[in-house]
Amino acid sequence: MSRWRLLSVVCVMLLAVVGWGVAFSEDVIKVGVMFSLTGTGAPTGKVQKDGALLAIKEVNEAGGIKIGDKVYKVEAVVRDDETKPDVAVRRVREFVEEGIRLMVLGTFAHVTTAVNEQILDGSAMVIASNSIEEKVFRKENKAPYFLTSQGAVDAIGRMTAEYVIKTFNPKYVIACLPDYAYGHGVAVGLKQVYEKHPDIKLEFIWTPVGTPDFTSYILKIIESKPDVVQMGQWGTDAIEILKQSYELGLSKHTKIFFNAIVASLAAGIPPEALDGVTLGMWLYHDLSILKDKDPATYENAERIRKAWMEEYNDVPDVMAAYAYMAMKELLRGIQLAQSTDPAKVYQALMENPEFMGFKGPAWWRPDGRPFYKYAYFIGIGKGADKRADKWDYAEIIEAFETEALCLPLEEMGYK
Amino acid sequence: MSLLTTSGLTKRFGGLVAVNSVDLRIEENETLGVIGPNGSGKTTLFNLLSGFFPPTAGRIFFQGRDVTHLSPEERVKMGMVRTFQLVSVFNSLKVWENLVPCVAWKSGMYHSLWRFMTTPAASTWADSIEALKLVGLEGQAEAVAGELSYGDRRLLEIALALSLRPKLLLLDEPFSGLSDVEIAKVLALLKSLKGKITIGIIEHKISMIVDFVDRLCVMNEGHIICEGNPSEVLANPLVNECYWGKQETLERAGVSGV
Amino acid sequence: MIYAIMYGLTVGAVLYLISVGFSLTFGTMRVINFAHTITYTLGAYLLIASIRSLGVPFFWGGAVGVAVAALAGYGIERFVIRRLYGESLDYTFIATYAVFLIGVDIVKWLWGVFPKPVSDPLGKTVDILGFVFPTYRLLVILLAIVVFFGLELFMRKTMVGKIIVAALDNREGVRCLGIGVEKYFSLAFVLGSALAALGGVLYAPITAVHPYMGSHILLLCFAVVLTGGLGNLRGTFLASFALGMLISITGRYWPAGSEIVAFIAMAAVLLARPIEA
Amino acid sequence: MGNVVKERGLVLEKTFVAMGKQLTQAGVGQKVLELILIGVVFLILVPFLGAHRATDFAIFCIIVLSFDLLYGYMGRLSFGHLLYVGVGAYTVGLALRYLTTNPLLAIVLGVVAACLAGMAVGAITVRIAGAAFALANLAFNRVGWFLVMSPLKDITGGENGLSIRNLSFWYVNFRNPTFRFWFVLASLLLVFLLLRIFTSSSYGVLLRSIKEDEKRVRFLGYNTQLYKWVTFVLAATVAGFGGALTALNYGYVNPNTLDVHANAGIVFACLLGGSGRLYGALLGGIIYMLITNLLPVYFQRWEFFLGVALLLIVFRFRGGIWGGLEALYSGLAARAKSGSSKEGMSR
Repeated sequence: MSRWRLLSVVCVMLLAVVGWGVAFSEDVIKVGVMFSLTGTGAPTGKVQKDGALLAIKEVNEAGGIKIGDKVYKVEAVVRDDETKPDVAVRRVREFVEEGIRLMVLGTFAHVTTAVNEQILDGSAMVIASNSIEEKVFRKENKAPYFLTSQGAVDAIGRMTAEYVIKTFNPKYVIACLPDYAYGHGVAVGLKQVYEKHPDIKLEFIWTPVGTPDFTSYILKIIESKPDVVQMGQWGTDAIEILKQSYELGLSKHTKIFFNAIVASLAAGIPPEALDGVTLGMWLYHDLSILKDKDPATYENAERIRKAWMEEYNDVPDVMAAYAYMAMKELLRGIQLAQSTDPAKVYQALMENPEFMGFKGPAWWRPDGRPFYKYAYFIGIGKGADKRADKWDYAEIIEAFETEALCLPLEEMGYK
Repeated sequence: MSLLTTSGLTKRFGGLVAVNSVDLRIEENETLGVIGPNGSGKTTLFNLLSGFFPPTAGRIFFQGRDVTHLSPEERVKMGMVRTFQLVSVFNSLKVWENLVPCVAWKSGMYHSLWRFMTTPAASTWADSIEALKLVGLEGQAEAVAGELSYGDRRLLEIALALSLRPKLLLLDEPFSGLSDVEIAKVLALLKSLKGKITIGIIEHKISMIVDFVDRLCVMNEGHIICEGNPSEVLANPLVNECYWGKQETLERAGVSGV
Repeated sequence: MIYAIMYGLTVGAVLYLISVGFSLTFGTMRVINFAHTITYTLGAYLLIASIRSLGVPFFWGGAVGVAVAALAGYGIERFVIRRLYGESLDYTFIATYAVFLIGVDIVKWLWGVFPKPVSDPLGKTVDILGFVFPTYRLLVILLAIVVFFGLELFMRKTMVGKIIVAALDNREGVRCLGIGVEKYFSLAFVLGSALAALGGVLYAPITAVHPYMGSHILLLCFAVVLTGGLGNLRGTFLASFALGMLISITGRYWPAGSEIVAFIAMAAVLLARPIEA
Repeated sequence: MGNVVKERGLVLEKTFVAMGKQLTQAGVGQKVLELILIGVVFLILVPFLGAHRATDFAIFCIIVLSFDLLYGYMGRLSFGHLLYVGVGAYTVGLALRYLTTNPLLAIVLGVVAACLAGMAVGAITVRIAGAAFALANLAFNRVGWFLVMSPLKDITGGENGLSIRNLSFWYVNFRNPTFRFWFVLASLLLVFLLLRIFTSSSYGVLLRSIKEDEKRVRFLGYNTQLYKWVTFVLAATVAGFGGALTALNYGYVNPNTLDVHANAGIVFACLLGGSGRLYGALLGGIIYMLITNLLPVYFQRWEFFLGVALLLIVFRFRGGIWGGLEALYSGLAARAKSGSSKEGMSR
């Protein structure tokens, strides 16, 4: 019967195909890098990857990592999580199986959350470079060697709410948030702050992810006439809702506060739609606002920005900057621990928690999050006429220092 | 009692009346020929009888039971089996595999889904070969049906129909597209069946079936205009007129010795 | 509420422009054309490219986009669809999906993964009975209606149109006529592609332009075409506006369900009227 | 007279030979051998890919096999097949969270749930033909996805998915990669055996008949709606089993398991290997996983590659890889045969 010979032929072919994928080893330290290089997260994932690679390049150019008497170069093993949690989990398993137990990853919150679950057994150390729901960092949920260079999405809610209340002194606020993990995390943070101000009316409008048209939601906002609307869409949804808000003249009725914007998204929004919108951001590439106030931070940020310009002829996107910081910290951990063992590297970072990040002095908390001196930056969107170059989409008006960045450790279940 | 009767059977397609109030009757074990020019409604009539589509009006009785609204498969189960004008067999299957669904049913497997799903198809091999022997295709059992000649596929289709143990076999232009040699083969097969089962046969060319059928029905424009034994029918001037046109003659039809 | 209806109409208009080509292709050639969404995406990107590099105004850019996308549509028809003519549905399905994948990657390669900004070319609003509407949206709705009547006229008055209509009705019958129907079908295909590109061009200022923009609208397109009846041009017109309205109004009262109602409506229609084709 | 007897004898002999061939083809011994061989193929994969990848591959193969029954054998292309994978996966996830600590029981529940979902949806969609069938299923899949994402978010975890922490019970320990591998491999072999029996039965022939011409099958006395429904439910059930294994394999369920876009991957795998052939489905599953797992590592433009490969399949290699190999083999066999007969003549 032909089936038999066929099967054996197939076996041989499979072996040939598979054999091609077998890896080899050298005098290098391999670290895993995984972002969403395809799928909906692709715009962010690409710059994140660039960020992580730049950090590795800097360390290698400075001589690599010295463990004992031996000097190791760092090599990134880059993978694509396709913006899918299951693919991410699969890739992490592959990393671990290939002996790569230190990684920097994370474009989308749910993807990173899934990875945290996967490494609960301590099989790997992960520094995520995106923000995740705060509950992941609670003691009972957090994987032993899991960190993030950015923070919790809940913090976005707390910080922006604090700023909005302080600055605009509103009586009626609508939070227009996307109906998925990211939006719900932000909502948790918002509620935590607004609960302390019972005189302010807070309402939520949830928008589905990837809806073709936001007009019905925007109209609802216009009709409700709030003092401030806090928007928190992400990805292309952010572009659409800002475009359509401009088109419908929302800003004539209501102050628009956009919770979190990054350069890769801002690039997709026509300048007129950003003009005059108050923008919250984790970070901005140009920190000249700190030039006099905090020269050390400014110079550090400038250094990174210049290195970035040289390497990629572009400004560092927020997400990219966090990936850069995550990788820098991971490599610092290896150097300190003199080992690539996840437990030791994690331990080393926790014992020497202070570092200088893109956005100022910071220290690692036991819940795996850094506390940055400057939690948040506030900018005003610039119209086409005010822009100096294509990256210049906002004017920074404040570097926001607040304790709201992280909940107290006791509340997170530590100590 | 007749095996099959229809009363006032009518089918309209939009404005067109394809079959118009037809009262047809087929007796047990007779061979009935339905003839008529193209577009006279023969195939539509067969489609109605076999349940291809529901009639606009009228009723169909089979063995005294009203089958007007039964589905094709239920009619097949009662013993009404048909073939198609364009040979319709499963070209991608092997010849013997074509017969598997038919003979699997015969062997009673049909009544137990589980048995049907788990018994190897090969177990029906002997029955399939048996059915193929009837039409003389047993030597090509392992060939792929699509590679047979058109005539052999026609034979295969008849084998399919016969393996369903029909009480009434409706043949829709079984000779169309066949070569003379193939026609002879099919005709011989049909002759061997004559008298054993009831056969309804549509044919465009009267000459093919005239010496073989017991009775002829002539259709024109959806009506049955004449019926009776072949010689009566062919002698009927009305038939001549509608069928051949006025200038045509019976000799033209190649009917000799009538 | 008036506004919700109004914006439902915009969504409907865009859905119509994209779906009609889809419906046309299916009705004539029995091809479920996944590649349709890539011409849609291409239309939007070419618009941007021509505004940026040629410096032409929006509407000329749009014309360039539609023209080039139509050309691409012809290419797809000539090299993929025509070779699969009369084949099983699945293969054309899969082949056009392949074209879609390749197209997305080419778009990413040419223009990058970052979303592109497109500004509203008019930027004015109109005041009707105290309700303020952006002019651009009115224009989109108007264009969809013009396209609808244009198509109706085209189908009724021209030879090509008549053949296409006949083909929609009974494909085999038309083929029996012995005319080179393939030629006319390919025209229908190009026409469909051009309309999809027009949809992309018109929607660009309202939505975000990114390489995967087509794959999202595609699902809604399926819903529209199936609700309206495959190959039924008027049904497609009605279905797009009905579903657009449904999406817009549901979005107002039950935001999470706004998109899914389209699919529920489609399932309901299919239940009531199964398609045997 | 003697001639006739001789002829009859010849026919009979031929009949018996062919019959024997048919019977051994479907015989128990051969099936066991086939299963062993498939097991060996996966075992060979382990050292190259790692047990976890081999496990992923095997699960994917189960899903592709279930799809092949529907598409390859019965010729009904569905774009909503992942719904059942998702139902199986979520049922396991929810059962282990709220109902039981026994993963085996959870698998049973998952399979039953997928079966029920298949019964309900199938009852509606099998009435629909052609492209509309594919799209109607897609609509149902989309509705399922929506249910998980939005109205049932509180129990399914929405976008974040659902982590399963009860993975070990008695000897059954899904935390252990080796156990996972063996369990999944055994499941694959079970599914394969089952489908092998189904497809080589009269029912299997009926399915292929329906694929070619459903109307004709009705005129053979078969209620095709019933058989289409049965097949649909069967495919859904097996897919649900695959989904249940996915959930246990990752210890995690997320809405991606029923993402309609991922359906294309299954269709592709099915075609790549060769649709309508169980071995084709297995081969397609493995090769698709190899492509999607390894290609992105070396090659950024994997979407492009996938597109080109699909076009090639559609235009050049309809039978997929397995079909191609079969053709190659029969070609070689024919050549060898004609060669040997020539030799015989020259001698």
